[in-house]
Amino acid sequence: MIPDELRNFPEASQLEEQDPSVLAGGQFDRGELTLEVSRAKLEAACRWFRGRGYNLLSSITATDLHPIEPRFRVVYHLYAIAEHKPLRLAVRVGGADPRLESMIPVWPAANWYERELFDLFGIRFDGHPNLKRIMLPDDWEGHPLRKDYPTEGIR
Amino acid sequence: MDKVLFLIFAGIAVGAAANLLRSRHPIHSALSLIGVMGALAVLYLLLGAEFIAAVQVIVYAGAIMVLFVFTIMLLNAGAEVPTSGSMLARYLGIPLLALLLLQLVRLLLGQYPPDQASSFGTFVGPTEKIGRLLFTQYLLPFEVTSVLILVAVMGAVVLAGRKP
Amino acid sequence: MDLTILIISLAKIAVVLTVLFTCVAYVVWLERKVAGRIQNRWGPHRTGPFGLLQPAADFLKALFKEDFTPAQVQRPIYFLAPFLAMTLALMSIAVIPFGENVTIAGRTIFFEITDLNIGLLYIFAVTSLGVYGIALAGWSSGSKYSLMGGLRSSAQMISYELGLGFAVVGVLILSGTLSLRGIVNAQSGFWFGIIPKWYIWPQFVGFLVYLTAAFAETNRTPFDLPEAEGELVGGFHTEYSSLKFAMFFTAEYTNMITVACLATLLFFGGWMAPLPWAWVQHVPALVLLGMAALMTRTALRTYRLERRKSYFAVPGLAGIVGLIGLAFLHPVFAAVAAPMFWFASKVFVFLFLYIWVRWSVPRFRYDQLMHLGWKVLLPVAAANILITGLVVAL
Amino acid sequence: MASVSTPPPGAKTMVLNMGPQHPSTHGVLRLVLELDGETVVRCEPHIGYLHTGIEKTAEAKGWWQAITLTDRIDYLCPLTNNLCYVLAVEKLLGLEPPPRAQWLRVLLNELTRLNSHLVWLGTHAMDLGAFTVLLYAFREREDILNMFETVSGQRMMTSYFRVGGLALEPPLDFFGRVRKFISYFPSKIDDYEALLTKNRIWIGRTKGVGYISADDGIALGLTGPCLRAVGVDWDLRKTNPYSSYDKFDFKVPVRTEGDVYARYLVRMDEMRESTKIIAQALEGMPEGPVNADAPHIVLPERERMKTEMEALIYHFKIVTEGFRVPPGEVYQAVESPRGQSAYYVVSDGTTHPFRMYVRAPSFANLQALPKMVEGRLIADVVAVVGSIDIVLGEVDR
Repeated sequence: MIPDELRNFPEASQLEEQDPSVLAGGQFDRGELTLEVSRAKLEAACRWFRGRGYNLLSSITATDLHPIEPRFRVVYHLYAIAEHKPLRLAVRVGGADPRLESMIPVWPAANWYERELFDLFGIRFDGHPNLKRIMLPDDWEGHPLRKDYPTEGIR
Repeated sequence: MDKVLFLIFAGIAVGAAANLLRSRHPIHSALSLIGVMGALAVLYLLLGAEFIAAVQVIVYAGAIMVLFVFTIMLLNAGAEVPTSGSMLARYLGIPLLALLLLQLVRLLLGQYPPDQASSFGTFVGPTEKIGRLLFTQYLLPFEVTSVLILVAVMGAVVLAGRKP
Repeated sequence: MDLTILIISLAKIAVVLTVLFTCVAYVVWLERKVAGRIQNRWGPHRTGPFGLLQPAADFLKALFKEDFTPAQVQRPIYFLAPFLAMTLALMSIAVIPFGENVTIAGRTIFFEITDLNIGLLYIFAVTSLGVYGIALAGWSSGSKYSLMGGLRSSAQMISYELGLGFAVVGVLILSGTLSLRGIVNAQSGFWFGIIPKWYIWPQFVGFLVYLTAAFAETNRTPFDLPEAEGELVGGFHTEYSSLKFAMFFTAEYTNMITVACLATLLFFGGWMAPLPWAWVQHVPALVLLGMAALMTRTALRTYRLERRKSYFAVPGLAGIVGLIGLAFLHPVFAAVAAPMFWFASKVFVFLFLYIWVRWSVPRFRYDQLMHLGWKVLLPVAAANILITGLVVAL
Repeated sequence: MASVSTPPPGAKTMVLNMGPQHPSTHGVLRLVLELDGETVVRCEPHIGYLHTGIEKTAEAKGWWQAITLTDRIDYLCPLTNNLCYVLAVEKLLGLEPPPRAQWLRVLLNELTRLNSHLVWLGTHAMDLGAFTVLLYAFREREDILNMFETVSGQRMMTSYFRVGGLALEPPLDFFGRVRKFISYFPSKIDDYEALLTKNRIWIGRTKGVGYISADDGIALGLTGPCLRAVGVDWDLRKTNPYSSYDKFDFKVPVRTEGDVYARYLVRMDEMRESTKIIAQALEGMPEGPVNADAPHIVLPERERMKTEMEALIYHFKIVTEGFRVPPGEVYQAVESPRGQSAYYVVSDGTTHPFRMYVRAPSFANLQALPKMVEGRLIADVVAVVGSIDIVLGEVDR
């Protein structure tokens, strides 16, 4: 279900028409369109947007909303190069076993971003060919960008 | 003076040749071989054959052995592991070698009696003479050799160019 | 053999080596100075007047640096390689004549260590061995970068050795001798009373091939692939330090001097004066006195501007140069030294060209280098031989 | 980092560790190359040697303190990163800086672009053996750094932009210096081009090397000059203008060859275009304040702070606890010299960023490296790394 204000955006309304269970919400705030995608339908949604011309994956990142569950909010920043249009897809992942499908088949650029998320947030990506730490040493313990990661004292 | 130099470089040649056989590492063996060739070149020089001496160094030491060393480096060959070898070689090797050397000495002495020492400086040395001989008397062998080399080169190119 | 000849030979070797080492040191200085000017900076200028003591400082630095031997090296060869490189580089200077033989008071002075009748072949023999120093250094260092540097250099030197050899055959056909002195003597005289009969004119193509191959043979930019610092860190000398590194360095610059000498001898008439007129004999004196005057001017200006303590070093230098210049006015001294002056000037021009090119162009890629060597230089050189042979035969 | 990849036993390849200490990896990049002779069979970049946790640090800083962190991300174009972050925060606040500040930001950003491209040009040329270009390029870069010093007091870590405007009005002789600089700079570009553009060796080393197709480039997230060199006309300054870039007249150089030479030409042309933008910015520089009229966000001038009670109170409040930013999230992208540089900033309504994510163009561009070098020679790796123009500080953050 999406808020009414988003019905004006063809991306949102068309996807909603096709499969009402894909979009879980969204907003248009400060000139940026955000669409919340339901966790189960992430890959389908990404493929759909890729087909709509959103060919450049600008970045994948996440926010840790720690005490709140589902804890992680993973965002995909897309651009449609032909139309110069940005778009943000967001998906919520629970903290117990944070897992998502890898988007490498849709956008090969997702490779390192997913490794980075795995490294710094501990979110696993199923189907990633090389899910290793990218920034930190391989024997590092913990995921520093989580809000419950200690920022002072001896780790 | 010449005799001293001859003895020095003959000694180097023999020593390097012995080292060539003794070394376990292919690079060391190759280097010893280069040493042998260098010493031989000096011996040619002492005989007054400057051209052959220079060609010896350029062709053998400078080109062929470089390729040897190149290949050894490329294959990154390690030291050889000594094998126990056959009993035959162990017990018969040195006697047979001695026999061979004796035979050689006998032959050489028969050919050139010791009172008839080969003199320095009468070798067919000068470049001009060699060039003249190559292009007059030995023209056919010379050309045949070049064709042979050409064939060999083409064969090498065909073999190397073949995709697996 | 006569003992005096032996002593004279040894003395000559000592003198020539001293001069050669000094030249190598100052070619390094020149390289840094010219590179500095090309890149709008000063180059060395702190040590002595015009930074002239920089080579000594460099040498001392190399001497006192820690001589580090990595653990993975193949020991005897690792130590042998720099000696090999330097010795072979120094050996080729033995047959290079620097000036005309002069007879003074019934004694002929030979301006070379030995006049070998196959001088040119000797040089090619020695330079063809030069590759061992580099190849073995690369292999024995036990580092992949060094190994690749060594391999590249072997391949490169074999390839360009051919081009180099082919390039000079034209000269050999024209001169009919392998002796370097003979080749120079064959170039005496002038066409139309003005154009010197140097082999650069009939053998221009050969000269271009020689020049290119010589760049490659001495591993200078744009052919400095064995040590391409952008790719292979330091190439074959990555793992060398201190004096062992300095030896490779010396070898490189000695080779540069050798090929420059050779180019002068083969294509530019060696020690022959470039113009036929009589006043040309005063040019050395003029040049040296002019240099002295320039130095004096610099010294005066420096003193006026900065009141530097070293202000007497530059005038001293100017005095020495001026005195040599004045000496040229004496006919006997001029007869001995003028050929050497011309020879040195021509070699200097080549060295300058080397440096100029190095700081102006990028580096070739390995396959492009091989392409150039085998598919361009070699056929061109072969065609040059063919044409020269035809022309001479007709 | 990951363990050294070893080829399967019996393979005829050699594994070469290029970096993290290597003259041509532009910092601490490590490339694990699998070589067959001199041909690269496989290339695997390993990064993270310069990871400093800037994103985590930012969460503990106030909104205005985080500006100094952004300099350190890409140390070759600090002002671009300053701008991107500041724009993001301004977007969250709904604040618009006055025109003079916007024009000065454009001017300084283009100077930064020149600065960054000059370093790229010098190091790229040096990697390919043309050493002199480096010193030529650094000569001009020195002038640019001096100009940065006149405005911000710092040569590299400028931190000159503030939320709502600039730190200070630039000193009076600044514009004169810029004017002088752009009067001679085009002839210097000609000098660099004279050394390289038509040089046969340079063309041989770069033309056809490191090719990538437009589709692959977009799929791998390539942006900036690398993307424009494959024929995609996409420059955020034109397509999604920010900070009044839409008021400037400039061309976006695009080439279609997709090789190292095309990237080289695109960047050279960009330098010329940047010079034009700077000239326009100087020409039409609006008068007025350099800070927005938002006393609870922008620090008051020293004079007012010392004479007015209200200004002093605001000053005290901003310095001690900072300012609050309404909750929300923004993704602000700018065109950095290397590509799309973007900041994703999330606010929870407090005085600290809740999350700051940096989309570093080098990070994405570096992903395309294996595609560009596999099957080519080791010497080409150097050329391609140079042409991507990575800054490891930005890759690792």
